[in-house]
Amino acid sequence: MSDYIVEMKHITKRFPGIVANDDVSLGIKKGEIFALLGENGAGKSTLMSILSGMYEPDEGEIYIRGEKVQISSPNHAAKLNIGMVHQHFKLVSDYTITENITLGIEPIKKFAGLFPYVDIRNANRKIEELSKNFGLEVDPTKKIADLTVSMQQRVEILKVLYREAEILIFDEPTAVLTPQEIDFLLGIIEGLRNGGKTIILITHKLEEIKKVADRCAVLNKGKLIDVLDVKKTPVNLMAQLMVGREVNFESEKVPAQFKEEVLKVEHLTVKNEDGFEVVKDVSFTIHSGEIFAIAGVADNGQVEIADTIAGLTKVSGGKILLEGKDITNESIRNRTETGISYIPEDRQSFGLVLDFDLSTNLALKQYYREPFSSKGILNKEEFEQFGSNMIDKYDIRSGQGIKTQVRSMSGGNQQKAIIAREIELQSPLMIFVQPTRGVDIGAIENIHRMMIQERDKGKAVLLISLELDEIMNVADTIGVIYNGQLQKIASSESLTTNEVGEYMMGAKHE
Amino acid sequence: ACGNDSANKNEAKSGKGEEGLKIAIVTSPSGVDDGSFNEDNYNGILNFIKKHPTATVKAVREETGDLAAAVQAVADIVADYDVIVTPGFQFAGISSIAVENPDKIFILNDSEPAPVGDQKEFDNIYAMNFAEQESGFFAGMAAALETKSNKVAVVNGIAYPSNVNYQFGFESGVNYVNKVYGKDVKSVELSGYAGTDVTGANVGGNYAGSFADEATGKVIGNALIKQGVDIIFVAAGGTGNGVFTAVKEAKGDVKVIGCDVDQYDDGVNGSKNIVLTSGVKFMSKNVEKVLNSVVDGSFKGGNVVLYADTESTGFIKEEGRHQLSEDTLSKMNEAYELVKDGTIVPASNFNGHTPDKFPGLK
Amino acid sequence: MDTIIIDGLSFALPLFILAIGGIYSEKSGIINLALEGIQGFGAFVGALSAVLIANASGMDVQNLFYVALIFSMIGGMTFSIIHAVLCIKFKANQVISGVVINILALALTTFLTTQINALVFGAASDKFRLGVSERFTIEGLANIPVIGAVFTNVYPFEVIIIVIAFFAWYLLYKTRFGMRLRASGENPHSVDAAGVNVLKIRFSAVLISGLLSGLGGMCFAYSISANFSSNIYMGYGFLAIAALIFGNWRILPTLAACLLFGFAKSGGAFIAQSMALPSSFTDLFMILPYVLTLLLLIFFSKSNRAPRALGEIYDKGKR
Amino acid sequence: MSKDKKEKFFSYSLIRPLSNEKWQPISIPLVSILISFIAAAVVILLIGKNPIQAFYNLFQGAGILPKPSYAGYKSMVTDFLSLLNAMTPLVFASLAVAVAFKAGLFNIGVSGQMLVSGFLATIIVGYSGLDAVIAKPLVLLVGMVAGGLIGGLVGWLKYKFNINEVVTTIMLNYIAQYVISFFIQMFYIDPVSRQSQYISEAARLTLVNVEIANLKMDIPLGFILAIITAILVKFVMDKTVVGFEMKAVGSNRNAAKYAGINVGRNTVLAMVMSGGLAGLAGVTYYLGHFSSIQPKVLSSLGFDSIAVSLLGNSHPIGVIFSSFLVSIIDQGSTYMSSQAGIRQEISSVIIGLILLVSACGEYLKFKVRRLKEKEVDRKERES
Ligand SMILES: Nc1ncnc2c1ncn2[C@@H]1O[C@H](COP(=O)(O)OP(=O)(O)OP(=O)(O)O)[C@@H](O)[C@H]1O
Ligand SMILES: Nc1ncnc2c1ncn2[C@@H]1O[C@H](COP(=O)(O)OP(=O)(O)OP(=O)(O)O)[C@@H](O)[C@H]1O
Ligand SMILES: [Mg+2]
Ligand SMILES: [Mg+2]
Repeated sequence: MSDYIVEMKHITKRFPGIVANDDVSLGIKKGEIFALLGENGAGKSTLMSILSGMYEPDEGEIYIRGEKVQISSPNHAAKLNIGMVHQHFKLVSDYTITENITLGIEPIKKFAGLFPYVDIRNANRKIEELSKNFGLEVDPTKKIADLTVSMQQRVEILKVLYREAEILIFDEPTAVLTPQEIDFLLGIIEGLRNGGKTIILITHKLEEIKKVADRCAVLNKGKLIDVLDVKKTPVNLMAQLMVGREVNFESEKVPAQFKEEVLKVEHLTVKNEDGFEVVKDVSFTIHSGEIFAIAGVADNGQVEIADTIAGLTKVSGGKILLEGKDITNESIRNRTETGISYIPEDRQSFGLVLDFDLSTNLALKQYYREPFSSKGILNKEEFEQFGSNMIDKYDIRSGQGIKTQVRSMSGGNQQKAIIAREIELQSPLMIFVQPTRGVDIGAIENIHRMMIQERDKGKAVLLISLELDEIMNVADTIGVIYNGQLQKIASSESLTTNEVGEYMMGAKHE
Repeated sequence: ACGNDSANKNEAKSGKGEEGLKIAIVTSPSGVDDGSFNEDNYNGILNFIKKHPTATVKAVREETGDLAAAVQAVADIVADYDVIVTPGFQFAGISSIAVENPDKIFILNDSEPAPVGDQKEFDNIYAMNFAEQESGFFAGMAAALETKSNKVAVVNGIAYPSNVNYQFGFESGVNYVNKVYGKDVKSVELSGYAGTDVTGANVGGNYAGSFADEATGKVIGNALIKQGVDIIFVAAGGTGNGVFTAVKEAKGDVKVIGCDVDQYDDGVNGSKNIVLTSGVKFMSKNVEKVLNSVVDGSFKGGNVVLYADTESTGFIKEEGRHQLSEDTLSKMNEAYELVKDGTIVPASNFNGHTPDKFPGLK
Repeated sequence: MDTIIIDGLSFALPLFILAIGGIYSEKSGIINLALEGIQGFGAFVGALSAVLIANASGMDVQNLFYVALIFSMIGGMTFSIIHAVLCIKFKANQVISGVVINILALALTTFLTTQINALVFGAASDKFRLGVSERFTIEGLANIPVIGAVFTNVYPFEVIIIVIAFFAWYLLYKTRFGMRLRASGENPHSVDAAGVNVLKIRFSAVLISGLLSGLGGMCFAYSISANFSSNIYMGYGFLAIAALIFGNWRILPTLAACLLFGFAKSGGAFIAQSMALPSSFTDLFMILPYVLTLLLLIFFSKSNRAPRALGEIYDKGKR
Repeated sequence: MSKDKKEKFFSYSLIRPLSNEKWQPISIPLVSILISFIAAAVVILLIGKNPIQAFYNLFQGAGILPKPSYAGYKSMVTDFLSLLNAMTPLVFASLAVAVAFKAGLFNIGVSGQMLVSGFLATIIVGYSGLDAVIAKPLVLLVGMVAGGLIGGLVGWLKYKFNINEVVTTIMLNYIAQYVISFFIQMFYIDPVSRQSQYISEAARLTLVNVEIANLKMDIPLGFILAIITAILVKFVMDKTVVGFEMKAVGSNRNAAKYAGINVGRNTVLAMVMSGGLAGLAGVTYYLGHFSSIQPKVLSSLGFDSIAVSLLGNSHPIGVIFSSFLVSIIDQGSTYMSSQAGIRQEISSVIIGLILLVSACGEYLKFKVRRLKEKEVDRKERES
């Protein structure tokens, strides 16, 4: 009997053109928080998907509590008390919290002793209780569609707990959370560990690992590099091991040189589908050579601002001027032409056509003009040429190069592809929404560097991020949004992280 | 070389040794099993084969019901047969094939061949039409004689000449009974279903507007029953099935009169039968007759209309296949003789008479 | 006026049960354009069974109404297996599978009907003749003005459909199976992650769909002509799909859509009769249900939403 | 170890010929067709007939193989031309389905669009007495415009009111069927044929009964156009900005919108193209293959084309071949039925089977890939 609760031995998993896991062996002790670290596409998700029964390994063995198992399905994994909180939540948005949590193990009662029905009322009570026990309060009768991202994540965690999982896997759980929420989540995770559960945590954020993890495995290109004792390993060594080079956490930048106005937003008001005002009378200006960041807790209207500027959402009041030209009612295409690059929040349903190949996706904003096409006829060679250049320039990794179907690429690399495409447009205004979400630290560094580079070239950059660190790090000017209103606009030097946090919570305003 | 021989091998009824007459029947989408028009023609061939066992028949179905397709289907197979039987107006266009294949014989039913140039009759086409108005006349008589509510009706498909013939014949029959036997029977017409014949004239009647719309048939049937009609002559093809169903579902004492062929079997309704009798065209008999003429060498092409005088039209009077009273039967038999000898000439679409005024209506 | 209600109901309810069949399949994520073929095949099996049993036992087909109904359900379910296997096991495009099944159903049933009539009954015929279904009237209620028509000349199957529809509603919205089924159509990955076999759920959903459609087909056969023949393929399967989309994939609104079709259809016939126009004009009134649907959809479609995963081939690896 | 053997058998008989992904768009349908013919052969055997014989007759009937005897003025050439004549509208109809499909739309209403364009072309040009030189192009134009307008309406309703195009097209099918039936019955009926009156020869897109070398043949002018159109469609879809945008909209509406593509315009445009193609199918059907219209009948071609377009992988050139195959089976069935004594429904059953099997093409592809991977694995293990 070994002292590991989970042991993975010589796991290999291949996908067309790539070995996602290459002879990986790991042991995880009961009651520890075990972190997985690695660049985008290193094989972290794949490895954990194997453990949670989503994939079967091509080679290798798995031992749970010392017993050899073949985990054939998530159901089987659940029986072994393994539960995974996926980054892309697997929730039915039309269903209530209770319905989602109990899905698959619904409590049954019989009507007139004959007709079975799902006993929702009882389940509601149980879940309310459970959520209180773990400090994850939710209203079980609420529909998923009405929840914030962090609430949805709570539901995912509750789902796993409801199934009495002992081994909990979290795949990049913090990528979509605000700093406060992250702290809260990490607290929960520690609480779970202290309650005797075993936790596996995938994350790109070293400080999180440092904060809660006991040990940490580093993967690179499918291979296990090392397993580290977190307490004893300095952060930059972890980073170095993972990326294979020295990483700079603080972005170096020269002071900004503001030039002429590029974007001017005046009294912008936006309503959502239900007619509810999500952006209220927002005004700000971004200059050439300026990185303007909007800080705020998720769902406070910042994404809508970006969507509206890019033309995806209609304006219900106010004006948008780009380089002095009123673009309030312009088509999306015209805005792009006038000069907007846009990295959208939702890369899978907006940023990419997942069934197209990489080269096509890279040309998605330019296909219609010279040299990609002339007189309405596409020039395929130009697509390929351009694609290959971008892959090299931005280090986009995938199984089959420009011919890779984007769907099969790792999330981080999908993000890189979008960034490459948008920066390459060289628009005077660049809008970055959550540009580093799900991206490894090496790549984050690159993205930040590129943003600053573009600024220095005289571009105006609008950055929208939930990560305060990121904002403090790269922004020249910060606007803090709360409840659809800009609470404060000031230069980044004049604000402390704490102040921004207070504005974000609506606790402080002008 | 492989097609012909094996075709014969595959054919169960084919004789050994000597070559028999090779017959094909090409039909509209409903096929030779339609229990009605096509089947009756087919039976004529089968009866012929019973007496000439070396002869063979092959049934081919054209699936679209389109005219051009029907002709194409005949063209596809004409090379391999001696006689082609084509029941249905859809086949009027075979005349061009007939001209191109003078050694083949065509038996066309229900239409005249389409003219080729000026030619309207062809040596190798025997085109037969029946005097539907006579069959309709007997149906009308039967209805008028048997009705208790004194309300009867005829349901048709579309007001093409053959259907108008049935309708006018039926109305002639009703009027004849009213006049001769002093009854007061009304032929009910639903206002919304008046027919417009091919000349654009309003001919009244109950036209469903289709030959294949059972649902509308049922609507009309129900509406008629609601108006108190207790005998319906159904000359509406597939649409007629709906009328049958309406009558079967109606609990009252309502009956129908079949059309074209003996439809008694369609009338079974539990232990009862709703078919009073059927106003028919004796097609199988005539098909057989023509086939006989082919083998004995007396075949002669031409376009003919067949009347009661050759016993080609009439009604069903075999024991157990109808529910006419003795009295009705004898009155109808009387009239049959008068139709046969030309004393009574029921109105048809274009014979110049009307149901209110035709020879024989005293 | 009564006729509008009576005929309207006897058309709307079979359409409704077909549409419920469609809802089951589509709520689970499988587009079912095969309704048309399945209802025909169901009616074929129902009619064939009735005729065969009548032939073997010497019973009157008339009395085999319920036998026919039961076998039509079995038949519809059996035939729907093709759709299920194609879409679920073989990952075929669901629209195409549906269309192909329709083509196959028409070809097979016409072929088999004539073949069986010739071989088994020795009589050439392209249809199976059924006894008509007895209609009943609930005396007291039938006398209520207007509403009374609902209780007049009712086919027994109308009652059966209402009962089954109620059960279908209960199964879909109240039970474990129903919860999982609807979730499979919204987000199959969540169902899979919950340890439930999405493919099995979808398979059962398609089979239920076949069962209900088969019943619908049989009811049409009884209500229109009390025959089985290729006339059963009148496009009602497609109409049912239109109804369920109109009803936003929910049972009650779909009932409303079906009633609309039914009443517009019988109403059209009624107007045609009362306007005293030549029969050719009936065609113009026949478009009433379809035009009405399009017009209403203009107002009601905005918020319509298909099950999110409808038509998606479920593949665990894909997200 | 019989499982291993079985696998080996599969790998040699199936994978080898199928594993080349480049050829899969061709090899997979071919295998599907083969499988379905085998299945059909079993059916034919079951009813006690000779399948080889039947298939042979099928091809004879379609003008692919010579018949032992021909009627006057007929030969294999004339049969073959009839085949092309029948195939022409099917090519157009399948292209119509394929184009919509690429843009993520299902055009279930090809039949209705065909009927409307056929009818309008009939009454506008077919009865006009115009000269052939003007009439024929005009027929095409009217067909295309009429079909395009209906298609456009469908697309517009979808874009503007979110009305599911499946519903719209089904409804429009019914409406077209009834309304046109009404007009034919009222104004254009031929009492003998009970169909619409025949159109003038000048307007007809098929030259009928052309006498050449003692043969009377039907020359389908539309056929050449169909081939050109298919190539054109392929070009537009693969090589042009318009096609690119339509495919993007079909693949991911959100991303298309984000990329600056006008989703509404492309939805409408795709349906206009699809409808226009359906219109061409309509005129080559009602004013080419046929020359009059049956009232109240929707051609089944519009539905068959959905499956045919699949069989051709929704690929314009593939569609030509799949239409060809399906037309052969359709056209040959009368002769087969007459020669082999097999009911024509069998031919529909064969078509059904082919489509059924080819609907599983994706699965075949998937299986082949899996088997190939396994083989690679085994080889690796062995070495
Ligand atoms: N189902 C699949 N089919 C093909 N390739 C796959 C599949 N799943 C993963 N891959 C590939 O395997 C590699 C590892 O992917 P994985 O998602 O495990 O990486 P990751 O470490 O989680 O990356 P990230 O940090 O971006 O999430 C990637 O190159 C990815 O493209
Ligand atoms: N059907 C598929 N074919 C190819 N690759 C796939 C397929 N499905 C998933 N993948 C890839 O498999 C990997 C694992 O998926 P998973 O959902 O765990 O990703 P993730 O690492 O959480 O994603 P993200 O980086 O966006 O956070 C991803 O890289 C994804 O792109
Ligand atoms: Mg990952
Ligand atoms: Mg990731």
